[in-house]
Amino acid sequence: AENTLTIYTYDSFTAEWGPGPIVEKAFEAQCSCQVDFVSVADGVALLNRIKLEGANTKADLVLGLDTNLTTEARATNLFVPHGISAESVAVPGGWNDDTFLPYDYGYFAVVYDTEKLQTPPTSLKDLVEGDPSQKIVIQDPRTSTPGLGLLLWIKSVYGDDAGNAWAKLKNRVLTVTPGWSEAYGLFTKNEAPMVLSYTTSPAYHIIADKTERYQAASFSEGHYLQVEVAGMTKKGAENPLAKQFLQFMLTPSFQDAVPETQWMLPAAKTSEPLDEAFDRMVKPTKSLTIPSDEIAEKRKTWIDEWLQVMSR
Amino acid sequence: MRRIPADPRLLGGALALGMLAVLIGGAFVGLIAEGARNPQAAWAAFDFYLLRIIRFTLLQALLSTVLAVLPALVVARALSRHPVFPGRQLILQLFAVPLALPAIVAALGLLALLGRAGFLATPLGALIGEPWPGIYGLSGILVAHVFFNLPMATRLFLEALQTIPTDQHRLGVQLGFSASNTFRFIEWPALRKALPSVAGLVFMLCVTSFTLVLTLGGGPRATTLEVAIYQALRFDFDPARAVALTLVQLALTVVILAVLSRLGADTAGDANLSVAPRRFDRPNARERMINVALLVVTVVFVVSPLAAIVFAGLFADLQRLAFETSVRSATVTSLWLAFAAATVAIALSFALLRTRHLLQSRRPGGRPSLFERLTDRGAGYVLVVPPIVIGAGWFILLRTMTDLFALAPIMAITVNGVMAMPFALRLLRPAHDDAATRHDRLCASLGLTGWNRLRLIDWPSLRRPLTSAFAFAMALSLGDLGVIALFGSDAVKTLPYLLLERMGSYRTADAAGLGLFLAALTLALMLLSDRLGRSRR
Amino acid sequence: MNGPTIRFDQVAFAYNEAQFLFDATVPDGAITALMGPSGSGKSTLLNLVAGFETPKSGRILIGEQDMRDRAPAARPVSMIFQENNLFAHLTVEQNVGLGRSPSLKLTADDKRAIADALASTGMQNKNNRLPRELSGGERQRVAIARALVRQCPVLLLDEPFASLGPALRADMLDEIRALQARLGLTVLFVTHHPEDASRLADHVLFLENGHITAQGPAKSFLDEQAPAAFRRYMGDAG
Amino acid sequence: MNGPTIRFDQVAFAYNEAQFLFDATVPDGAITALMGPSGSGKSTLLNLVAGFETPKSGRILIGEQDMRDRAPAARPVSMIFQENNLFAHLTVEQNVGLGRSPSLKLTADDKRAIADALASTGMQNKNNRLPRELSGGERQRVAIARALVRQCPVLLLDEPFASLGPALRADMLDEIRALQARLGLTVLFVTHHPEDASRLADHVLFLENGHITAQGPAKSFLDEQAPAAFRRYMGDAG
Ligand SMILES: Nc1ncnc2c1ncn2[C@@H]1O[C@H](COP(=O)(O)OP(=O)(O)OP(=O)(O)O)[C@@H](O)[C@H]1O
Ligand SMILES: Nc1ncnc2c1ncn2[C@@H]1O[C@H](COP(=O)(O)OP(=O)(O)OP(=O)(O)O)[C@@H](O)[C@H]1O
Ligand SMILES: Cc1ncc(C[n+]2csc(CCO)c2C)c(N)n1
Ligand SMILES: [Mg+2]
Ligand SMILES: [Mg+2]
Repeated sequence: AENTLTIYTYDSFTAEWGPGPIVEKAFEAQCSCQVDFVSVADGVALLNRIKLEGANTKADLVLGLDTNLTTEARATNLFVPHGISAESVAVPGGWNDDTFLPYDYGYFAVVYDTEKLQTPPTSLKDLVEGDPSQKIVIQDPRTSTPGLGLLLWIKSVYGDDAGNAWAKLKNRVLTVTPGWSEAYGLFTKNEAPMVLSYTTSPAYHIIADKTERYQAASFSEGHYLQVEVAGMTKKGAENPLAKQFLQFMLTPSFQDAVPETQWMLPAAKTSEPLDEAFDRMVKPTKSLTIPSDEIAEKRKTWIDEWLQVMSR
Repeated sequence: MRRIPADPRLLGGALALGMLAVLIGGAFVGLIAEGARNPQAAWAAFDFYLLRIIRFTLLQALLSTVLAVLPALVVARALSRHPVFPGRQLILQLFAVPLALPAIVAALGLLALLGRAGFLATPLGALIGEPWPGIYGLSGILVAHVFFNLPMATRLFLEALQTIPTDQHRLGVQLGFSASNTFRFIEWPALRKALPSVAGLVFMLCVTSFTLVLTLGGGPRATTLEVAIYQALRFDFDPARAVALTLVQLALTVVILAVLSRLGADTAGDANLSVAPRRFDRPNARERMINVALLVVTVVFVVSPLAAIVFAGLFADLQRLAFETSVRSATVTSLWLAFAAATVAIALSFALLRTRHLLQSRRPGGRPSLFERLTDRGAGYVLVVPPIVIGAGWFILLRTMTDLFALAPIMAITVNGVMAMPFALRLLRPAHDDAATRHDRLCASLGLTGWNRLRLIDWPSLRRPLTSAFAFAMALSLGDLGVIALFGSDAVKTLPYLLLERMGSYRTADAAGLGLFLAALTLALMLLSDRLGRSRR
Repeated sequence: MNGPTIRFDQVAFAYNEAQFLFDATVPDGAITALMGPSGSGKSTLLNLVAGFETPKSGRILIGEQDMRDRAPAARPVSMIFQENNLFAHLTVEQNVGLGRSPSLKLTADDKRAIADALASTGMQNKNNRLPRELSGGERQRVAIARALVRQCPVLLLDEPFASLGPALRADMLDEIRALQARLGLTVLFVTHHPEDASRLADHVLFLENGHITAQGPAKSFLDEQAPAAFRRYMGDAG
Repeated sequence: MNGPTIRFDQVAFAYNEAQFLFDATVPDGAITALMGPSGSGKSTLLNLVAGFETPKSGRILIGEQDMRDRAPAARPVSMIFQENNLFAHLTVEQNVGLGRSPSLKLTADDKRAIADALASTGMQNKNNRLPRELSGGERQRVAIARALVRQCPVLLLDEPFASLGPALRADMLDEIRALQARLGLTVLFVTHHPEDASRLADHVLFLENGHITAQGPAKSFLDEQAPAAFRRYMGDAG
């Protein structure tokens, strides 16, 4: 309809306690338009949804892909350059993508239970070679972005030796879940003392639960970076609201919602400093990334390699 | 060859099969059309890993089936030997609850008991003399599958046992049958008739199980074909491979089920009016003790994870939850979607059953035709086609339509209905076939056909199994979240969807509360269906 | 209305070993008794007429019409089976009512006819019972009552009087006779009792081993010149 | 072996409206015919003896033993029902064999007895048929064959000869008579045929409306001085 902006995103974004409702309200107040969210399971499903719909898509904007997926997304030829200056963007390593714009970022981290684990691993190597009776729950890289994140993290640290690292880590893995929620659920139900999540996860427990029990382990090799992005479709290029929203996304009205709904770090300025809990989060010494092009090219081989090892 | 006169009952079955064919065929057409751009991908599916997956898929599914079905036979028999005792109805109603739970809720319920930090971890650890390792890996998968399928199989078997004409019990008593004679000559023939189809159903459910296998399986060592299909579509977006893998899954299932079907036999129906309305044999003290022990163990096994779910749910702010608009509207959405899906499931099952029975009665002795086989086991194979395949295929076909989102509820209803149909089919079949053998000639001679027959004969005599199949189908759809998520329409947010959303936004207590709510809703459904199904006199 | 003839024109049929070949005419608007030893094919013959079995070859004509490919429901035939004549979940009254209207939409006329039929079978006080609350003979009587209210030109009865005592059986025979006379039905009924045949039937068809081995007016079967086969069936004393 | 007496000591029973009160003795080691109009309570009486129904008051004694609280399976009674006597999924031979051994573990002796029983009921060629492949009368004969191989002191038969022709019925009656004579059984059988009663029975119990209204030696029922009630049941012609 006239004056409507259709945004495809994943469902935890539009969930009641997600940023969706806040953002929607704020944007509708300034554009006097109607925002329609259409949500799917997660970033990967989002990309496939776009591939499926092709040129017929109803989406003006797609919000919720991450840097591991941008090459593939670009290859669909369904996205158009946003034409917005990225200077207000503040993500590690800077930003110079002309098609996608970030709205938040975070670092993968091993979150552990201080009541169960006195000496958390201090490096990825420590994690891989540590006591196999101290278990970790991870996600499946075939179905989950944090799962893929860990795969890339180990790849970027171990390179061609990643296979051996996995072979060792395997003994510490309690189980591999299909998604982040399942893994985190097992962790908070005390099934395992460690889980793969984000450096910012403890902030949730501090702010909402008022407990310091769960902490992220800082790894000396650095942490793998995930940046979540949005992009404008060909259809969106004809809707002035699309570009307006992308601009809005980098303003405090949007960014203020990020920390305490997404439990990620904002990709641009917020109106007020973050809750002090965030200051106490692990600050990676080094931010690891693998270029999106390389991921697009090699992901399949790497997953096969992972499968080889893990299914032995 | 004699011409078979056209019969509306044949038409019904043909229509139902047609609908299934369109639903699945359409999805395949969509995927293949899309996959044709990259046909080699289909071949790439056949790699080192596939064999391993196939082996594991079959292993866990066969083990799960045996572990669920054999005890279910015994438990169903024990229940039928004691037709009245306090709490019997409640047990049966509770037995319908596991299926309605989203897999992750059930998995967490099981882990709350048997996990490394579960209630039983300490005693179990003491038992084995080291810290309890939890139930991850094959054992976890098996426990979970038995938890889901044993109660269901028990209900299905019990349904079959209840169609035994009461005169047979009178006869057995007359002839001095012991418990084992009764089993051999009266109960086993009825169970055996149901065995292949129940075992087949459980097997298919275990083959296609996904979240449970991934969550409790421990890793890629324990993955199933379903996961590979899921990956092909979700991550790699590789329709050709998804189709190839689905076909592999289908072929394997058909082969295994063909073997399974040798276990059973179509035994002769009894066309007589059942006169004596009760059972006359009383189990002796020893058997009674065994049965009680058996029932207690089973009930504890099924109920304790449910209790864990309830327990966890009680910590939620249930009152707030109950008054939230989002919960209410999700409840309404869930209920009406499930209601519509159950209607589809029952209509399909009924049409298929009638056609199958008609075809069978027309060939005394001979081999069943392809049509008959399709209406029989064939239709059940839909379970092996993952909903994500159906969803994605149709998505591709329909994507040029202007309003795809408006179709989301229709897709959800159809797919859930079709997926619930195999369950409904099995619940209905013993009673239906029995009633049909008894009534067909009489109806034909009185000119009772169509609506009149449905209203005056079929509905009253099948009221109980029909309502319970309906409630069961509703419960199943209630717990499902596959299809809706695929079409991603925010207009139709169901309870499991909301539950997962809360879990994802880390509202664990809310999620537990919703899990409890879903379980309670199922139980209420079962109670209601029981009430409605009871005959009026 | 006058009931049609039923013609069996070289009708062949088989159940595995058991072979049947029927060639005969059942006269129209009259009552014919079908007799013969147990297992000789009486029920089979009725099933062929009613359409529950299909001939391997030959033709069955009711009136002028060939019944091949006619579904049971489409034949002008009403039948009482040897067993299992009632719907277990319907009351006596409803079971009889179905003979009048398959939708149980009953006019005042229908209701009167049903009440009459129940009265004449002595079931008037058991309207609301379910079949399982009836004795064997009472169930048979409900089936007879239903036959009485049906208005089909051909009436087939498979041993409907087996569980009735002599006096009651005689009453039922008279009811059938009256109905037949009133409507001119063609009636074919199976019985093992020569008394029944002599009281009710105009004609007798005698079956043995799947074949019609004797037929003729009822009178001729019941005196000294009865066919030898029939005398054998009756036993030496018969 | 000599079959026991069966004593009904003020046995009261009711199905809703239908009231029953039985007070009589069935003589031991003899054959008693149970006659009476349809619905008079014949099957009910047999069910009480077999234990499928429980008296409201009064006692049933078989021999010296009170049957109260005895499960049907524990009573020294074998019964042929009015309907549904066979297991639909078992062959004729197996159905008969069950009368010999409830686990179908048959000795050579048993097998001989079964073959004999099948032969004497004329079912020898249908050993392997399923009940649904039999005619109504054949099914009854299988049930009779099973009764013949059973060795229970009390035999209850509910209209077992209804679907058999006269000659065959006479044969079956003779078989039962021979079995009874050989084993000294107490036999109680329901029939609607005075010929059957006169051929087989030593005694007659006559039921009406839930009460035993006449009893006596079979002879006395079958001549001019028969009780009035019995003559009514037989019809004026009887
Ligand atoms: N479904 C069947 N399959 C095989 N044989 C059958 C089947 N039905 C009947 N028969 C055989 O066909 C023959 C004729 O059966 P039918 O029922 O017509 O006999 P009938 O004359 O009615 O006997 P009765 O007086 O005992 O009822 C019998 O020998 C019977 O065994
Ligand atoms: N389950 C029941 N509920 C109510 N009434 C019943 C039930 N069973 C039998 N009756 C009634 O009890 C009476 C006696 O039945 P019973 O079966 O003993 O008769 P019967 O003498 O065997 O008759 P028949 O010769 O017709 O078999 C009948 O009037 C019948 O309607
Ligand atoms: C406690 C807590 N920690 C981290 C996240 C962030 N997060 C969890 S899953 C996901 C996307 C991939 O599925 C993201 C960004 C959160 N929401 N809650
Ligand atoms: Mg017959
Ligand atoms: Mg009776």
